[in-house]
This record gives sequence, C-alpha cells and structure tokens, in this order.
Amino acid sequence: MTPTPPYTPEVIRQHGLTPDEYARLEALLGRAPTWPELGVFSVMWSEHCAYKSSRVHLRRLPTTGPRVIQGPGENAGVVDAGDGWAVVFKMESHNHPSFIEPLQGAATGVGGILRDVFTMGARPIALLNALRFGRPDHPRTPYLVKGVVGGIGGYGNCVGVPTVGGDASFDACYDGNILVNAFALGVARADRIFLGRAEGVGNPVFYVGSKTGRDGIHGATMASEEFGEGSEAKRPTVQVGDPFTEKLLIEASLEVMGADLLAGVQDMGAAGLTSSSCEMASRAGSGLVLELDRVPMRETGMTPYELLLSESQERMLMVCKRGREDELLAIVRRWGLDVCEVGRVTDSGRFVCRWHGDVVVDVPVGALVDEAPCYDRPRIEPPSPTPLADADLPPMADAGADLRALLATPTIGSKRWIYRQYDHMVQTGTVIRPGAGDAAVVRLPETQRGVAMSVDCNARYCALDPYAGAGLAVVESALNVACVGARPVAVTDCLNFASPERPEVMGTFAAAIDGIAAACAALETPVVSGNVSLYNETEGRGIHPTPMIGMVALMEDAAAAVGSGFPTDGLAVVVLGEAPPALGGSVWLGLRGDPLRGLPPRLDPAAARKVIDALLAAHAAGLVASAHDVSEGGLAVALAECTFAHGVGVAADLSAGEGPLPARLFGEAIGTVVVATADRDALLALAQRLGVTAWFVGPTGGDRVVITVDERRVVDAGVADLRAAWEAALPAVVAARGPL
Amino acid sequence: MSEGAIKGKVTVRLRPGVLDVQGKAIANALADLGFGDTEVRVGKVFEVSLDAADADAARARLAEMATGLLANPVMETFEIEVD
Amino acid sequence: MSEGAIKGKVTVRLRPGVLDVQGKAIANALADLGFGDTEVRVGKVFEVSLDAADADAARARLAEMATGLLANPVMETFEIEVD
Amino acid sequence: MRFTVVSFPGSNCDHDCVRVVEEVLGEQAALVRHTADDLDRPDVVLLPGGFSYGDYLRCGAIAARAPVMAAVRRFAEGGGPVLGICNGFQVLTECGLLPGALGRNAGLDFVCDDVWLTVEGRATPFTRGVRRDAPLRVPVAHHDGCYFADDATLARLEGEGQVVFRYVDAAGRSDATANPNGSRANIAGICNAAGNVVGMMPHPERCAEPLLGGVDGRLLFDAVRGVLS
Ligand SMILES: Nc1ncnc2c1ncn2[C@@H]1O[C@H](COP(=O)(O)OP(=O)(O)O)[C@@H](O)[C@H]1O
Ligand SMILES: [Mg+2]
Repeated sequence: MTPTPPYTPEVIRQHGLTPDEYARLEALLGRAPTWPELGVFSVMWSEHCAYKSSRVHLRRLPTTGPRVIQGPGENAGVVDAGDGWAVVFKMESHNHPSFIEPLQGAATGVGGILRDVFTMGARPIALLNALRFGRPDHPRTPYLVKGVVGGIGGYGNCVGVPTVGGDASFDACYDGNILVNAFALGVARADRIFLGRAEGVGNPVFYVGSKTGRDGIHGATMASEEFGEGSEAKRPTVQVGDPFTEKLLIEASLEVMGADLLAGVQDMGAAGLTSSSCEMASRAGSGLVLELDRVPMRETGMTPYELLLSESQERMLMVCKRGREDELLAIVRRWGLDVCEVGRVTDSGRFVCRWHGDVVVDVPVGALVDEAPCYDRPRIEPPSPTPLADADLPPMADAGADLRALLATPTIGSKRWIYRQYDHMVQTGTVIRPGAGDAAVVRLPETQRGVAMSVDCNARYCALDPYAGAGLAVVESALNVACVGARPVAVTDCLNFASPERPEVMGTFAAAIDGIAAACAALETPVVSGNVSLYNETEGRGIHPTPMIGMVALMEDAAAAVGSGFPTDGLAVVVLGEAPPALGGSVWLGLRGDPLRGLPPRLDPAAARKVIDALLAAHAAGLVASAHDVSEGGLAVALAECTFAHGVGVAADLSAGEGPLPARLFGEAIGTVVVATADRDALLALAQRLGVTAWFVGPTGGDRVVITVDERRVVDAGVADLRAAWEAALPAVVAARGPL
Repeated sequence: MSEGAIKGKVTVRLRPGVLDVQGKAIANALADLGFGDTEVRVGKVFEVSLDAADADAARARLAEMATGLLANPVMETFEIEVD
Repeated sequence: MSEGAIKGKVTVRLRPGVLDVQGKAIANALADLGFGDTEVRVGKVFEVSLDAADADAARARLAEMATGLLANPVMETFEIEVD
Repeated sequence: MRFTVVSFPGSNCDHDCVRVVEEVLGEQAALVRHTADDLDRPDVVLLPGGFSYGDYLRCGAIAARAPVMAAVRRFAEGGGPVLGICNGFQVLTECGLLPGALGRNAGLDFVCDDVWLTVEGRATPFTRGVRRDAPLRVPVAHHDGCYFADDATLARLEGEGQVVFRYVDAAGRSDATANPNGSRANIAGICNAAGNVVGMMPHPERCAEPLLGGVDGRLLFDAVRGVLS
C-alpha cells in the first residue's frame, strides 16, 4: 500500500533527507508531500542531482574561454573545434554500482555518458575510462577488474563507439570502493547543438527508448550514501545495460535532431524520468505535465512512485515541435524503439504528474531545483606535507632491479590486457591507439583535424597535498596531449571524494578545486563539464581524493600525431623541462613501504605551460619523432617505456641531474618530457629560444636500456626482458582466482 | 574424474524484474519470423560431473558452486537437479 | 500474450564433439576454488510462453522455433519440455 | 562500380565500409537496410561488422533471418561477389551460405588487435592477385570468432581450396600462438564452393588508409574492383 503522511523519521531518512531538509520541503510545499512527491524530492535533493555539498566550491572553476560554446550546466560541455565543428564531451562516475555489480555497473556507466553526449546532438566518436581498483592482491580485485573491463568493453564494442584510451591503477584505498569513471566525446556542427530544455508551451513530450522497469530505484540516493553493512540488501536495484537498444537510440535521436523536430531533449540518467523532466523545465523556466500511466512499462503493477524513480537504461525524453509529431513517431518506430507521448510543456512553473487522470505530483519546479539544499560544509585545511630528509630515504641496492620491479607493478605495467578487450578501431578514425602514445587521437570526421584525449589523476599526490595533486592531474593530462602534438583546449572532470560530512574530506575537496582552477587558468583550459562523486568510503574508510581530469586537445592535422615509443635507432633523446624529481608519493617509495610520505611533485602550471608551448613548437617544426611525459616511476621508467613499442633501446647519461640516485632515476618530475628527435641541435636551439630547459641524455639504439650516472652504469637491462616484466603485470593480477 | 562421478545440473536464471535483453531480442525475432507473440527468458544451464558420495552430497556441493561461481546473486537465482 | 499461454522450455547444448571453452574455464575455476576435479558443459535454456491449443501443439511450435532460430545445428542440439 | 552495404539493426561497421568504398576507392556505395527486398543494383555486396541485434542469442543468427537476406542469397547464387566481414561472416555461416559456425573465442575475452594473415586457397574475387608471399596485417575485433566445422567439412574446405585466410605470425608461421581465437586450423576466412562468397573475421576496411596505420586491407577492395572492371 502506498504510504501516506505523516511519514516516520525512518522513512524520511531512507529517502536521504535530514529532518531539517524534510521540514524545509514541507514549508516549500505548504503541506506534506504525497508519496510520489517524497520520492521526487528525495532524488532531486540528493547529492547526485543537487550537488548540495559541492556547488559552492565548483563556482571557483574557470569555465569560459574563446572556444567554449557550452560550459557546465548542460548534459555535456561543448568546445569549438574549428571549421564549424564542435566537440562535445563529459566524464561521469559509476563507482557504487560497479562495486556492487562490476559488469553491469561499468556497462551502464558507459551507456549513461554516451547519452549525455548524443543528447546534445553529437555523434559519439570516442570513449575513455579511468579505473581505480584496490590493492592487486585483495581477494576481490580480480573479479572486479574482469567485471569492469568486461562491462566497459561489452557496452562500447556493441554500440560501435571506440574505447580509445584510459587510465587504470591500484591502491589499497580503493579496496572497498573502486572508481569507474567514463568519458565520452562526440562531434557535431557547432550551430546544431541541442539543449536539455523543455521549451515552447504546448509542445508535446515524448518518451523514447526502452520500457520502464523497476531497475535501480533509488540508484541516485544510493550513489550519495556510503557503503556499510546492509548494502547487500540493495542488490536487486541493479540496472542492466542494453547496448543494442542504445545503438538504435543513438541513430534514432540523431536522425530526429537532424530533421529539426525537437525543441529540447534530455536523456533519462540518474533519477530517470524525474530529473530529466525537472531539469528540462527548470532550464527553460517552464513547467511540465506528465501522464504517468502512458509510460511504456516492462513490468506489471508499477506505481507512479516507481515510474518516477526508475533508472531503467536507454531512455530519452524529447520535446517535439508542435505539428511535427508524426515525423518523430515515424523515425523512432523505424528504429524499432518504443515511443509514446507522455505529456506537455506548460507555463505553470510546476511539475505535475497524473495517474489515470488523478494528480499525484504537483510541485513547483523551483522547489526541486533552485531551492535544493546547498551547503558550505565545515572543513579543515589539509595539513602541509613534510619533506622527506635524504637520510630517511630507503636504501637502494640495485637500480636495475628496482626499474624492473617498478615496470612490473600493475599501476605502471602495460594496460594491454585491458584495451585488447575494447574495440578501439571501430568508426575507422583512431589515429593513435591505446598504448601507442601518451594520448589517444581520433580524427574528426569530414576534416583533416584530430582530437586528442587523456584522462589522469595521481591520487597519492592528492592524498599528500590535494591542491598540488589536483593541479598536477591537469598538468599531466595537458602534457599527455601535447606529447602527441595537440593543443590542450578544455577539461572535463570527475571529482571522486569520500564523505563531505567529514571536515577533513571537505577540506581536501576545496583545496583540490583550487588546484584545478589554478592549473586550468594557467593552461587556458576551462572546465566545461564534469561530475562529483562523494561518499566514496566504506565503513568510515575513505578513498584518497581522486579528482580525475579529462583533457581534450585539438590538432590541425591528425596525420601529424606522434607516438611515445622511440621509432628508430640513431635519434637523440632530449629531456624538456626542469621539474624537480620528487619521491614523495612515488611508486618507488611504495616498493619500500608506505608511499604516502614526503613532498609530492611541485605544481608549477606556468612552467608546464612553457614546456607545452615548446613541445608544440617542436612538433610544428617537425622535430619530434616521439614524446612521452615523465610520470609514475620517474625518468628511468619513462625511458624504458619509450623502448618497448618498437624494441629500440637507449643509452642515457643522467649525470646532469640532481639529488640522490633514487630521485634522479625514479623521482616523479611532473612537467618534464622525453623527446626523441632526428635534429638535436634544432630542438635544443628551439627550447633555448623559448626559455625551456632542454637536456640531451643520449642516443636511441641497440636492444638495451642503459643508464649511466657519473660514469657509473646503474642500469643495463635488455629491452625484451624489461618489456616482459611490464607486460606480465596485469595478467598476473587477473589470473588470481577469487570469489565473487 | 573417477568412474563413479555423479551428474548434476545447475540452472541459472535472471531474477524476476531484471531486464533480459536477450529474451527481448529473441521474442522480437520470433515475432518477425511469424511465431506470434511470445515471452522469452534466457537462462544458463551448467551440467557438472563431480565426485560425490551420494546425491545429497552432490547437491550440497553444486549449491556451493552455484553461490561461489556459477550464479551472480546480485542478478540471478539458481536451481539444482541431480540425476 | 493471452492469459491461456503455455510455458515451454528449449534447452540448447553444444554437440558432444564441439570444444566447450566456457565449460573448461569453469571447471578450471572450480578446481582453483577447491571443488576438485569436475567436468562442466554449458548450455542455454529458453523459457518461452506462447499461445498454443495444447501441450502437443506447443511442443511442435517450440521445435520449429528451435530449428528455425534458437539452435545452430552445426554446433548445437536441443531438447524441448512443456509444463 | 557499385558496392551495396547491408545494414542490420546493430551493425556498426556499415558506415566504415561505405567510407572505404567512397573515399578510399572512389566508387559508389549504397546502404541497404535489413528490411529491403532489393539490393539496389549492386556489383559487390558487403555484409559489415558490428553487433546485429546485439549479438544476443548467437552472433549473426537473427540477422541471417532478416528479410534482406533473401536478396543476398539470390545475388550470391547468381555468382555475385559477397564479402562478409566479422559479424557479416557470422551472418553468412548462420544463413548457410558458408559452412561451419563461429563460437566464443577460446580465451573467452573480446580481442581487438592486429593479426597477420596468409592468403591461401583458390583465387576469390577478393583475393585475386593479392600477394601470397608475405602475410597481410589486418585488425580483428570480435568476441566470437572461433571457427568451427566438423572434420569432414574441414577436410573438404582444405581439399577444395576454400580456406582463404589463415592466422599466422609476422613471419608467416601458422601455429597456436598466432591464433587469436582458437579457430580450427587457424582459419580466419573461407569461401563457398563457387568461390564468390567470402567470409572473414578480420576487418580489411580498418586498414585501408595510411592514417590508420596500415593499408593491407585495401588490397581486397582493389582486387574485387580489378576483377569486375
Ligand atoms: N582503462 C583503460 N582503458 C583503455 N585504455 C587504457 C586504460 N588504462 C590505460 N589505457 C591505455 O594504456 C596506455 C598506457 O597507459 P598508462 O600506463 O596510464 O600510460 P601513461 O603513463 O603514458 O599515462 C595508454 O594508451 C592508455 O590510454
Ligand atoms: Mg597514466
């Protein structure tokens, strides 16, 4: 039976509302909500939809720029790509569902982010994903890795959008709370962008796509709650992805948009029908009336409450221009999808739902959206990291053995096991495939241009210093795209944090925002879309702050993109940039115990900017045969990685470096790049002219990685041997058999 | 496997209410092929030969296998039969 | 589907000579999990509700569906049950 | 010359095929839907890759029964050149235009990677004149590419020169390490008894321009163009 007011405190709590929030809700309505209304407020006022803890801080991000066509606030960000083309992109988390059911959780994460992109009228042309798993030997890790990768591949492969890159690493802080962040990018004509607005009083509203079942009811509130005992009981709410229907939905939606039949459109994502309709009405300042009994249903006996809250996948809400209904119906039906007129746009400013004629929901849209709670939660400044004295550095006996060990960590090791399961070539536009370069490059259809993409975040740096760590994620992803030859233009983010109700977590969140803001400002890469995922903790143990950054970059000529591997013998290897190598938070320190000590790499976005400019100038001058940025594992690991693609060795002399040997070899100097060039003098001259330090370290060639410091050969290892260790890392993790 | 192996069967089905994407596609295909309106749910069957003292022991063992590996309790239920 | 629908079941199995890679992988996994030596064959089961005059008619129709779509005779065999 | 590309719901390499025909070969392409009863004046028919009907049930099974397949069958039986790529190969085996079947990869995972192929057997419209002395490098991307046929069928295929492509390593050796999916006899592609219908798991349309890192796939399209003109 449908519960009626007065609601018990327990019922209110189950809807994720505090007593204060509930009191506010009643005050706004001037009465107690009906049961479906309570459900509607519960999702619209959830952290997931209302960004209630993060909104005050997100305002500090730079969001505008000459290329920005659409910043945050719509389903995805839009950036001018030149010649009348635009790229549309966003990143989103699906962490909690993926921990509960890794395959479907990850799959539906991909489905959701794709809808955010094609709902804007853009054809999706690339997917990336950023994954964080627990420690490699945690009993559940193999199952989670296999499930998540299988889910991402299963969905992306079937819809025919290439998964061209990503990032994956392992840390005990994710043992009870993995991260699955999915990124999608699409392309559209810049003057044909569709917005999520319920425009035009009297326009009919159509429901398009899969039928509604009881999937994921309360998914949005689940994503806003920490795990604990009892999350097992939430299991039946798992949503199942249907990539085949999504593929049809992409084609049908783009065709409907191409025929200019729509006044507004939005996918039904988290909180389904409720959030899509309320957000569309709110953006347009209009109102909506929905006839819920007309919604196509998959199960019998569904209630208005369930229909409003269901998170069944592969559904869209389309506001049709009046008089064009038949054309819309014809197109959608030709694609074999369910479609039904379910309501109309009104000018009432109210969200009204009827059930067989009876009004079951009637609330002001403003109360759901503008009046949603917004908190400036208490926060504690993150403590400053303390430097690690040279004397406290663990001893290093054999640099060659350490290099091999670093390459064999699953965080640094080859990700081929992952991307081999992703169709990264469908659509015949992938110019730099996963593993081939520091960023993925896809050509923009109908042009010579390329778009480069990279996702990055080093959470250990963020744990030590959230301001620097978050800024470094921006810097690193910008360096990645510059390595392939593209100019960074804009950012999407996915801010994964623990509970905002803990002041120390909120302190890291605020600091991370400032770090991103500073780096994005210096690099002139505004944030055009993003997502916040909070409550990433299990029984009070939070993840490291993990502000994932997705960087998008453009290049005039996709054919000019270069990879990260040394292509031939006889090139000069030059290190550009002079970021000081840091061992704090490094993977090398992790080999010897706790890595969360010392100072993380220094954040210097202005210096990084100069390196990027120099690198792009070198690309333009044809001086770059390959480029790879220094990151986890430091310069020695970067050099070794450059030898793997083509089996071309290197002899590097690092005597000119500074500091103790482990720092010179394995210190993580974010802001330096290893470039191979056929014209050493020209590259050094160009760097000098642009005021960037450039340092010739040696020639490519042979089949060994040889590193000399002060006339001592500290590393001398076969390329094939190192590569074997690097390639075995991930297969070793997933070979372990664990329970579900 | 020894000669005295027992044969059992674990049938795994999607929980009611969980979207069956295959079933949906197959029902559509059957309709297109002129089989009329049907409802289809797709499950998996694992036929397992195992060493066990008797049928009851085999049944218990199959139940453990089903919970630990063959079925995903988040989305599926299972049923066991032993010859 | 009308109320008087009949429920039937089509079980599809790989032919004996066809290598069952999934079954083999599951047997390996079971061994790793301490279930000892087993032999596993994986099949599919289609539970179909259809309109039919009686059980025999339903059985005939299911056989047509199996030959026409549900099983691939090159690799698979099928079996039909009607409640 | 006119290439008809048949598109099923869930096909996702249909536009890639059209692109190669129009932009790389400079020929005409027609995209024909699964409901069509006519193939729109084709000289060549391409069944593209993808996940027709989601690959639910078995890959290619539902597409093989789509209305358009009657026209494909007529075209094939009349001797017209038909190439099924990946999902298209699965459709051709499911509808009986090619023998055997394609099952789950032996490694159980989806595999997207470059592989090497030798061109063998009789000269089909898609392999006439294509080099046989060095392997071609062509990508695969599939979950169900493990070719199966019973012993008698396999013997017939080998005996009649119907094995058209075989997985090999870069040096041309055909052994288990070069086999991405466990196919019997490392078979990557076959043809029918008449030789005009060819199915292959690898994707030649994905390596027909230098920008994409390879051009060996173009050889197949050039071959059929040469045969017909
Ligand atoms: N989850 C993933 N999905 C797809 N590709 C991935 C994933 N993780 C890593 N990759 C790819 O593997 C390659 C190596 O990644 P990574 O080790 O992070 O390199 P780098 O140190 O240069 O950032 C890149 O091409 C990257 O896109
Ligand atoms: Mg990385």
